[in-house]
Amino acid sequence: MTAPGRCRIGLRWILLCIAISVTSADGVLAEEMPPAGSLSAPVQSSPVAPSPSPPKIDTGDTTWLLTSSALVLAMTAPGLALFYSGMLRRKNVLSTMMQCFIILCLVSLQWVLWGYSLAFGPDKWHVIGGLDWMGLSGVGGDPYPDYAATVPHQAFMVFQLMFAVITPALITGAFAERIKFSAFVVFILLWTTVIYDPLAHWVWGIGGWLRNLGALDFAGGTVVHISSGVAGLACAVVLGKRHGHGREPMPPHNLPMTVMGASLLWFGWFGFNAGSALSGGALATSAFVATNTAAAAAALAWLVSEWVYRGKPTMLGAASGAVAGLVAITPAAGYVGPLPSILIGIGAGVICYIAVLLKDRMGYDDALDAFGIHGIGGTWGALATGLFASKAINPGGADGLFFGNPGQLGIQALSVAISWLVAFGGTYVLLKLVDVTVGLRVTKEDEVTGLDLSQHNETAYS
Amino acid sequence: MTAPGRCRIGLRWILLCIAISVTSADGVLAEEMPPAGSLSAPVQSSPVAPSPSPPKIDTGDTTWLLTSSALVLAMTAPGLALFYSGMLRRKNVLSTMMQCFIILCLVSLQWVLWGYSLAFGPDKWHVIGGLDWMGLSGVGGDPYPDYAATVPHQAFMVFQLMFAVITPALITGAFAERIKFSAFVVFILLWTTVIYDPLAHWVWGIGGWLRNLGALDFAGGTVVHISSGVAGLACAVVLGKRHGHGREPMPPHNLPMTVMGASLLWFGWFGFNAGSALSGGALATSAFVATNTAAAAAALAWLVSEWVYRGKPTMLGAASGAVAGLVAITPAAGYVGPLPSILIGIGAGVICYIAVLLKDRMGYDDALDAFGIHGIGGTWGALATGLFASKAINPGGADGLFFGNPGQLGIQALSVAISWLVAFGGTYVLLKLVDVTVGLRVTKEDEVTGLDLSQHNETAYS
Amino acid sequence: MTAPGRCRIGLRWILLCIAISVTSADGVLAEEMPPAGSLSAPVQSSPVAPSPSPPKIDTGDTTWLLTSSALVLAMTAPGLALFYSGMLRRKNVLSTMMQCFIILCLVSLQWVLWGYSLAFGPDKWHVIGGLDWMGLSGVGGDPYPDYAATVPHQAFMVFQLMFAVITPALITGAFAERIKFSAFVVFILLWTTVIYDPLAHWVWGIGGWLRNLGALDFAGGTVVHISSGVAGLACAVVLGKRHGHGREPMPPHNLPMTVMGASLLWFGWFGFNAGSALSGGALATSAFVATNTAAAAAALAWLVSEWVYRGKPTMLGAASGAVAGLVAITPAAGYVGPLPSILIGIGAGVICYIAVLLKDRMGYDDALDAFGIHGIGGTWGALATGLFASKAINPGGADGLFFGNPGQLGIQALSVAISWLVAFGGTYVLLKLVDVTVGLRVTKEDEVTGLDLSQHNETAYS
Amino acid sequence: MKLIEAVIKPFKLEEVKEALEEIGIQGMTVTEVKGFGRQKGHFETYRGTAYKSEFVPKVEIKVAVADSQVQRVIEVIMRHAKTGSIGDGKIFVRQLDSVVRIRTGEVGETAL
Amino acid sequence: MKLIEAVIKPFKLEEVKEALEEIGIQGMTVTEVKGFGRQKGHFETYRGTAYKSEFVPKVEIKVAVADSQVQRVIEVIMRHAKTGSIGDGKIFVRQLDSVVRIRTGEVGETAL
Amino acid sequence: MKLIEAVIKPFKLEEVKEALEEIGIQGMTVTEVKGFGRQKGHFETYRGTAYKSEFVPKVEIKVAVADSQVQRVIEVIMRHAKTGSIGDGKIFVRQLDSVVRIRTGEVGETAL
Ligand SMILES: Nc1ncnc2c1ncn2[C@@H]1O[C@H](COP(=O)(O)OP(=O)(O)O)[C@@H](O)[C@H]1O
Ligand SMILES: Nc1ncnc2c1ncn2[C@@H]1O[C@H](COP(=O)(O)OP(=O)(O)O)[C@@H](O)[C@H]1O
Ligand SMILES: Nc1ncnc2c1ncn2[C@@H]1O[C@H](COP(=O)(O)OP(=O)(O)O)[C@@H](O)[C@H]1O
Repeated sequence: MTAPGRCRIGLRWILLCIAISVTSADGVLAEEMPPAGSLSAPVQSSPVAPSPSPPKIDTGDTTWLLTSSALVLAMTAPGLALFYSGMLRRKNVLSTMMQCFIILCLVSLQWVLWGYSLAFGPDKWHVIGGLDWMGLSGVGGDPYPDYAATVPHQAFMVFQLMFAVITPALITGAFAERIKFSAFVVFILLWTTVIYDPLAHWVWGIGGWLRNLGALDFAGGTVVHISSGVAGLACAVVLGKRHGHGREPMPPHNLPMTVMGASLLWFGWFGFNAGSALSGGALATSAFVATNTAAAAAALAWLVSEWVYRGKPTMLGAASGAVAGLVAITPAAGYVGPLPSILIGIGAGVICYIAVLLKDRMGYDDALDAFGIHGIGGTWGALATGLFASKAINPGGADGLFFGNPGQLGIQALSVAISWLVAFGGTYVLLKLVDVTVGLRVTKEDEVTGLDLSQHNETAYS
Repeated sequence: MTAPGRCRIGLRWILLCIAISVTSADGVLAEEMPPAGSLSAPVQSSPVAPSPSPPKIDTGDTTWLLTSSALVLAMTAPGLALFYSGMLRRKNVLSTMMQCFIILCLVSLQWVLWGYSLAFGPDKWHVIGGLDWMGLSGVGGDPYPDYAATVPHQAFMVFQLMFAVITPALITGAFAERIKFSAFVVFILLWTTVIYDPLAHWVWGIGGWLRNLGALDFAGGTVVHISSGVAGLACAVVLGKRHGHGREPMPPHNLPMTVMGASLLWFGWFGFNAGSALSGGALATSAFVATNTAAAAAALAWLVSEWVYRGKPTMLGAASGAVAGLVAITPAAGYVGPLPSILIGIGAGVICYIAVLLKDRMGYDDALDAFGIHGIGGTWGALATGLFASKAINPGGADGLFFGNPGQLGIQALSVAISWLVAFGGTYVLLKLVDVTVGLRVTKEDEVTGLDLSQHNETAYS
Repeated sequence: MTAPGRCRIGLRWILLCIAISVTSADGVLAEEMPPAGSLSAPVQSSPVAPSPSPPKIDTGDTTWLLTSSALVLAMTAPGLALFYSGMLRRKNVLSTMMQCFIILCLVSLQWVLWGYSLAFGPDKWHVIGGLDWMGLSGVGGDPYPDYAATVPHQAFMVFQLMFAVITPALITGAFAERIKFSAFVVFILLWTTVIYDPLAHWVWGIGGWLRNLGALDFAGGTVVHISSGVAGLACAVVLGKRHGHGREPMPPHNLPMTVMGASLLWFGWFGFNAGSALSGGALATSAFVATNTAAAAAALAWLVSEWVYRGKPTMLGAASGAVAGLVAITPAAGYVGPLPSILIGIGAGVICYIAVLLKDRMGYDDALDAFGIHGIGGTWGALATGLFASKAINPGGADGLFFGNPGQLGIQALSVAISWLVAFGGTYVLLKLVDVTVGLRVTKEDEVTGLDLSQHNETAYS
Repeated sequence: MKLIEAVIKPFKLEEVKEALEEIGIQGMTVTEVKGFGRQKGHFETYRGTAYKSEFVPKVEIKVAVADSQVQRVIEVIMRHAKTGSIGDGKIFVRQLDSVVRIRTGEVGETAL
Repeated sequence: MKLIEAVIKPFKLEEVKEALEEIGIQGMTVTEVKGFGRQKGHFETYRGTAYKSEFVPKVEIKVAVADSQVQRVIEVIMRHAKTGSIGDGKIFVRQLDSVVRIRTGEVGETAL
Repeated sequence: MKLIEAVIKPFKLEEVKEALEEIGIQGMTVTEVKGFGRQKGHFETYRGTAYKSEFVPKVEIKVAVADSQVQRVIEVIMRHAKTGSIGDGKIFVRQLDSVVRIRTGEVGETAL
């Protein structure tokens, strides 16, 4: 381990890194690129007109974007980590927390090194960003007005980073309690690069073909929720059921953890949705209100559904419903008013409850309902955006079916279909690849022991 | 369940909702109402002079208000949910979490649909807001300068929404471990509409009679804490004691949860108090400092009290003291400097500790001391505002007794008395009403089993 | 206890306090001090030029600083409280939570009463601040441009308060599970006044001699992390090992709590580092990105190290690595770009993992690795700042070794050495003092029983 | 000597303990257990999946007593653990060959 | 009567319980225990310190049965608790002097 | 065969287990219990309400041994569980009719 050969290689590598970093720091300085011919509207259609004068940083907007970025980080860890791991059995608690945490780490680096460039870099053939912004070269403190005119380019980058983090983290709910940790690491790195980055480019990147088509996705219904939820379905199918699924009881080991997680998700989602306005003004406020309203309505809708159908309202139901509502309002948040938000929320609560009920009949084991909530909820939300969007709320958006523009629903449906296709197909292929090379699933013995001990030599509680 | 008749009704209802929402979205657009004759000072007396030019949104102020709204949300869930449920027995953990969570959902809708209009809508006879703003019609992206000149009207609305949420959630501490879930739902909807909304109007609404009288309540000592705490007392009296109270030991099942909750309350309270400045400047900063200082002083005061009286300082004592201090500084936060904050904090710690000690003698079972901490602490805070308020801190406020204006103490005492009266009387009547119709309390068997299982078919831990 | 004599003393004391507070409130009013001859650059070298016109409050910057202050509060409680207490045995959970919580309370008052004045007040002989700002007299709503030109002076004060709080809280990891609560209180009050306040003045106070020397410490590598970590080492040495250390197993009782804590630390650290820009613009953004990047890299580096060395990657390892990375990037955050952040992170993960491994060989019992992570990580970070700092990132800073300025590394090394010396020596003396007077350690019986019961009459769970 | 093991409802523990103390019992050992019997469990529902939990939380009290006291102890437990509804529990009585007090080495009834 | 105590692997509990129910056993008491035996424990590592945990989670089932049923119960437990790998557990059989049903006061086999 | 049950202080578990291992005991079953005895409990205070908790955490070790080993096992437990202060615990010895190893079906002393 301390053979001189290895040492020398290590040293050389360190020097290389230093060299790169020094150069790149210069690069960062030199990012004065004039955003000259800004051809397309700012992302997520914020109504700010591109000003002819040099862009000036607004401290309020920047503060809002940084705050929102922190909030979205809190959604993944601790939010999602708690929400998910509370529903698991005691022997697998850490494994899923670990997955959320490691995704945060992996994607944070991937995004800085090449992910952001692939997703938002200068467009190539309308399908992918170029590699020009690798290592954040050219992505510095000045605004890049085509994306966000009043905040540092890096603020926009880091906000998007948090989205790139949470998306694969959502998938972990589907393969919980049975995936090998090494396989997980490889899968995530592939998935985020091969599936998330291109999809983000299509929908949000300047020049992306779905964006050009006019698909509305305010904060990530297709890019984040459909992609992760449908990928989750593929995972559940390819990995197969957990041992004892359907025979042994597998009740949540700690629901207060799950409630805490759901609450932090709600809290953080204000950053997710209202932050997507990219400025601290009326649009952010409107998205904030829509988000809160839809979450509340969906929680109640799920609650009432199970009260009627099962006889008792449950805490896990209310929490699940709230998350379903937050998912569904995500693509619509900046385009709809408070009352349509209520309808979107009610739809989400009822539809996702049914989806979760049907799961058992369908026979796949989506352990924590990544598909049932994010896949289905995201799909409903994306379509509902085509129903309820209104230029009265956001002049930068479009009208939906109920505001006289049925075409929008078609566009939304198309982008939903594309997302499903790409997410399912792509994930399926990647999983097979990882299965053949690394092996996806732990041994039966390791699974019965629990992943905490078998993968990490730890136990959650002692 | 799938009879055609029901289906058709369902469909009709959905269409109706869509119609309403479409119309209302138009309404939202049309909210250009000129705030012409703004007769009174902006709410909570922020020192901003009403400008003659059309109001402009300030991104910093808006960001602060949205951030504060998110913080106040985090106070209810997960903050209060953790704080309270950690003190319960294992069999009732979810029931109280559920109550906090469902209040968040119920009031979020109630506020948007009619609550905000009742509380802050155009004044009727100085006692209630009109229904003009139902469904947020006319409450849009432009500022409503009479309340807050530099932020979208909806931002002010959603910030106030979070207050309307946490107030009834505070009451749940009083009836924990024995209320029927269905009764709870009905009671909360009534309470928030019949008691909270009018009270908020009196104290904060333009034209409200207590506001006109000059009562100072920066962030809700009367409206939030006295009203909920005294309502809690009424609940404890009407519902009676828990089974085995005083005989069986009922120690907190998970104090780390309670500490976490208290910490999140402290964290969120910065939004509650400093956010009430409605702008991100000197007043917010001053309220922030006062809040932190009073919380610290009160925690230490409670700690020292029990150290002296009982021989040992306890964690639950410190956490309870901090919350008591936060409660007490709430009405005063924007009117007092750091040193008076220390005195207010010390008073809160000592007085609330005594109140909690006396509870056992008085013979009611306020399970989690909603009254002892919020009722008593809020009362002390409202009176202390009449002692320590100073125009030197906030020119938009008034001087208190120690700054040469004894009259203010009288006004404060009056508003305290009114709040007590309304909260106790109103709650008492509502509870009796619910008891007669739905029945307030679970059966003895359900109570012994625990509410988690008997009301929700769930257990917190497995 | 109710002897008339005592009562009268009590009354007199209260009146005195009131008198002081009234006077001081006037003082607060009168803080129009013109910042005339502002001799030195703004703290932490933000690139804002001192404007000749009277300072104006920027709502965006103020909002960012208040938000950051709240985030840093959340680092101590609940963040650190959870991170630490999850690693303890069940019988000592509350004792460490209590220590974090009480430090928050004690230092909040100490800082307002005299600490801020000692640390940031008008310089005396380059080693300490004067007492002019005691009780925040003269520290009000107007900016104090020498520190921060665009926010109220109190906002800067309260942001710094949160730093003063978390620093001693970090030490508690070293003496966990064996210190007497009374001794703890005395020790903390002494430490923060005698060690923290002067050190903060040297590095950040205007006129402080290390600041004058040009030492770079963006957000507290020396002041916060080295000082607390090295003080922790002194505590571990002076207090001795826990009973049964090395013989009995002492596995963490609740790792999900620790993960939650680590996540909240990460979340709050954005306030810590990016908040240290004191404005919501490009510098804050750059620090935000550096912070996130280093944390991610360090978590992965620790993970890989233990995967290679021990065969399994662990959740506690990843969480510990993330914290190590956050520690190391703290002094550098505002001076380095994203790629150097990766290197700093990798270094932190590897070095701190080795430090923690070596601990067992060295034979001291730093229970929760306050020294191994904060002492060592802070030292690496302070030196790495001397390697990677670049004026390209922050013109107000300096270049490091790799950017052609080897002298900076020397200055950094000097400030590290000074911090070690002061922290170790000072803490050692204080501990001996407390040991002689109050007695540092609980009895063996109390330790075996656990501090929760023996010091606080409570148990964490029931 | 006999070893008496009683499975009772948890909320009766305190009462039983005090009653035993009153008749001079100076020691006992208590374990949290799950009981399965005529008293049926309950359903729990999590996201639509219903689990039948057939185990009910119970508490087991173990008391070693001199032969002379067996009858009295059984009576006391019966009186104080009884609620009259299903699931009140059982008392098992067994022979105990010997008892040793670890601290002193005393053996037999004096060790109780 | 006999008291049969079986220490088994936790994930076999449900199966064993159902099998016992089928042969007419109407009650049992279950305790979570930690076992030490041939089945070795595992290592855990926390920040570089490795702990050997030699205890393995097990479940103890306690069933009081009439003498006539002892053999059948043992067989059923053996069949259903068996995985064939080390650590499957043990069955201990002991004499039971008497049983009382607290609710009714019934004594002996009718109290089971 | 005998079944030896010892109630001891929790922090002595590791030591006793190792000592038993050394004299050739290859298996045991451990339960967390709460003890009530001469060793009095403690007070806890929550918001001013004081609870007396009279139960002390203990650990129960259950070892089945051949008759020939009984004395040695008792001695070893006594030596290693003893602290000399009140609450060190008790050792109960009982007759064991038979033991079965689930995995193999072995019966009697070879099953231990
Ligand atoms: N045969 C048995 N062996 C061991 N424990 C039993 C047996 N039968 C019942 N129990 C225990 O006694 C408890 C109460 O029994 P149950 O049949 O529910 O009610 P009852 O005591 O009124 O007959 C059960 O939960 C179980 O713990
Ligand atoms: N002598 C013994 N006394 C009490 N319990 C025992 C004894 N030996 C084994 N056990 C229990 O039986 C369990 C299984 O024993 P083990 O030796 O691991 O495997 P096997 O049952 O295959 O021999 C142990 O975990 C322990 O709980
Ligand atoms: N009669 C008894 N039956 C069952 N367990 C007992 C009995 N007496 C004591 N114990 C157990 O032994 C433990 C220690 O007993 P205690 O009286 O406190 O101290 P000592 O063992 O020194 O006499 C108790 O906590 C209890 O668990």
